[in-house]
Amino acid sequence: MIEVALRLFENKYFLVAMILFIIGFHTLLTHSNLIKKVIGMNIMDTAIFLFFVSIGYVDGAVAPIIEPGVEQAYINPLPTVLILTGIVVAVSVTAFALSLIVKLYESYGTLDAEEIMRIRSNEP
Amino acid sequence: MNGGHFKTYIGSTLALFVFWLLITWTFHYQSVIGGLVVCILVVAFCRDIMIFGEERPRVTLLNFFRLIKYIASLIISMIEANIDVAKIVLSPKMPISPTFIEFKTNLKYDLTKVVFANSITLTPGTLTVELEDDVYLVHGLTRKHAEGVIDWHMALKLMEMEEG
Amino acid sequence: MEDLIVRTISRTLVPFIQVYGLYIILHGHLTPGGSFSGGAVLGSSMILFALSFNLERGAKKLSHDASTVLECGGILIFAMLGFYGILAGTNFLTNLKAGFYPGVPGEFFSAGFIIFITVALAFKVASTVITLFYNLIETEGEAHD
Amino acid sequence: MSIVLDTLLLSFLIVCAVAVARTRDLLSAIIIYAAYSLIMAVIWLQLEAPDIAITEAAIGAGVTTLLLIATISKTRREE
Amino acid sequence: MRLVIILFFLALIGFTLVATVAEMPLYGHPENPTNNEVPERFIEKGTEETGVMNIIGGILVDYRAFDTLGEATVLFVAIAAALSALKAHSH
Repeated sequence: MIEVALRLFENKYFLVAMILFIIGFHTLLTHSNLIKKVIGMNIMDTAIFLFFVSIGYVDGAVAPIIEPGVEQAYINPLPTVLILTGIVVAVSVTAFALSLIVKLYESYGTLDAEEIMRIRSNEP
Repeated sequence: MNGGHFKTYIGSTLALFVFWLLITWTFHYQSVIGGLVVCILVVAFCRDIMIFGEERPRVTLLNFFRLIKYIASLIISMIEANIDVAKIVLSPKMPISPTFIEFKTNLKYDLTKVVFANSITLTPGTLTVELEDDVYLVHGLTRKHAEGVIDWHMALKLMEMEEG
Repeated sequence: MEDLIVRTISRTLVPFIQVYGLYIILHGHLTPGGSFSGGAVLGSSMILFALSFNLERGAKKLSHDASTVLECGGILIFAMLGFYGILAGTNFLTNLKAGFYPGVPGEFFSAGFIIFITVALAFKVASTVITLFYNLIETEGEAHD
Repeated sequence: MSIVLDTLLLSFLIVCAVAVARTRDLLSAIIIYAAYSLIMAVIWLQLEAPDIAITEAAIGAGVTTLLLIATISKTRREE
Repeated sequence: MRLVIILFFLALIGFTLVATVAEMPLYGHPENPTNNEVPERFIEKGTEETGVMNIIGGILVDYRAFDTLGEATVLFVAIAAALSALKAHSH
């Protein structure tokens, strides 16, 4: 048990990424407010980004900006590149979701997902 | 586009170029050429929002020294006000008496008005809430703080700079 | 928001923010940064300008037509530079082997087409940010009905 | 020293994420989310990824917050 | 009732994820399976093949330029979708 706890503390970045994923997922599932759902989705996004980038980290290494004539270890650049595109895709998804929310508010007058479902079920 | 505006454009380009040199920290000829092109493009894009001659004091060497003196005395009064506010906050009775106060200054230009308002905000204990034409609305932590702002010696220094 | 303090401070700051954004873009091959971050900084400077004056003034500064041109032109330049590789007898989007100017690594003008693509993509990202913000905040009742 | 700083930043992250979920006022939730993004930018620097740090500070804390605030200015503030 | 089911499944997912973390390779260890020959090659040959000092910029715009082109397309599609949703007629 103590071994597992020590291992978890050693891998604390991975652990925190998983906890943030669960928190974001919980926000996304249980809150009925649409903007809260979008924020929860963003938290899930950043949790996955954190997981990816911390996989690429190497102890005692520096960022991959080459200095000529200096011998040193560099971190793994591939996760950084993948996440850089991921952040921009995340913000475009957020923008699209927000524009849909604005239109939903215009036609139903509420931000509550369950209320929108109720209004829709009463419609013929 | 008259002569005074042209001087403003040249001065803004120089200020932006000094900023470019500070962040690149190199004198390589390619970087210097690129920086000049970037600064001229930015000034051309922002040409209608520059701070022109009728809104600021004239830029002279004397005013530059006065600005340095102003910043030095601002830092000194910030330290004094910090100690003062720390005493008030740490004392068990908390002798605060929040006060709003309105007053006028004789500052002419927009830029000096804004510099004075920001100096009031930077010193702990007082806070500029609103600046409408000439009238400052200041919130003070105690009555003494709020009344001390009215005849603050910093405004005199700014008026000296305005006269050139 | 018509506040004298906010307006004067943002008039002073916007040129510096734009120079910093262009520095991040143009040094994408030397220092941290690049198209996405620099484009976001440029777009944010325009949003600050529009917020501290008013939206109409900002729309006059960078009109919708201009941002459409930036939007489509950025991605078009990207694809055209890719097709130059095919023209030179190599693959799509080939850099140094297709004959772009290599320069000395570490200098300002180096690394072939990377600097062109970075600038094109950065202006695309900047105009995306500005357009999304404008369309979310614009007042109702003028576009339709 | 680094371990202490890392643990502190990570616990701030979790506290901010929980606070976003618990806050009733949407504007407060958005401001807390901006603080979360800024802490995330510092963590990217700790992980030696300065490119992502700049991008996160500009996009995550700047643009996403602006878009969310623009949305609640068009809709409503209470949950 | 729905809340209980949600919480149960969240606890299940959380337990699985945390158990995965306990079995992951050590954080920051240089011998990890991710640090194989691929990043080594990028770091060794990156400067001479693309002429950049910032390897991340080189990978983003040169080695994986096609990926970045697709990503620019995603931005384009996102803005087109957002505009068409916002400017649509109400009826």
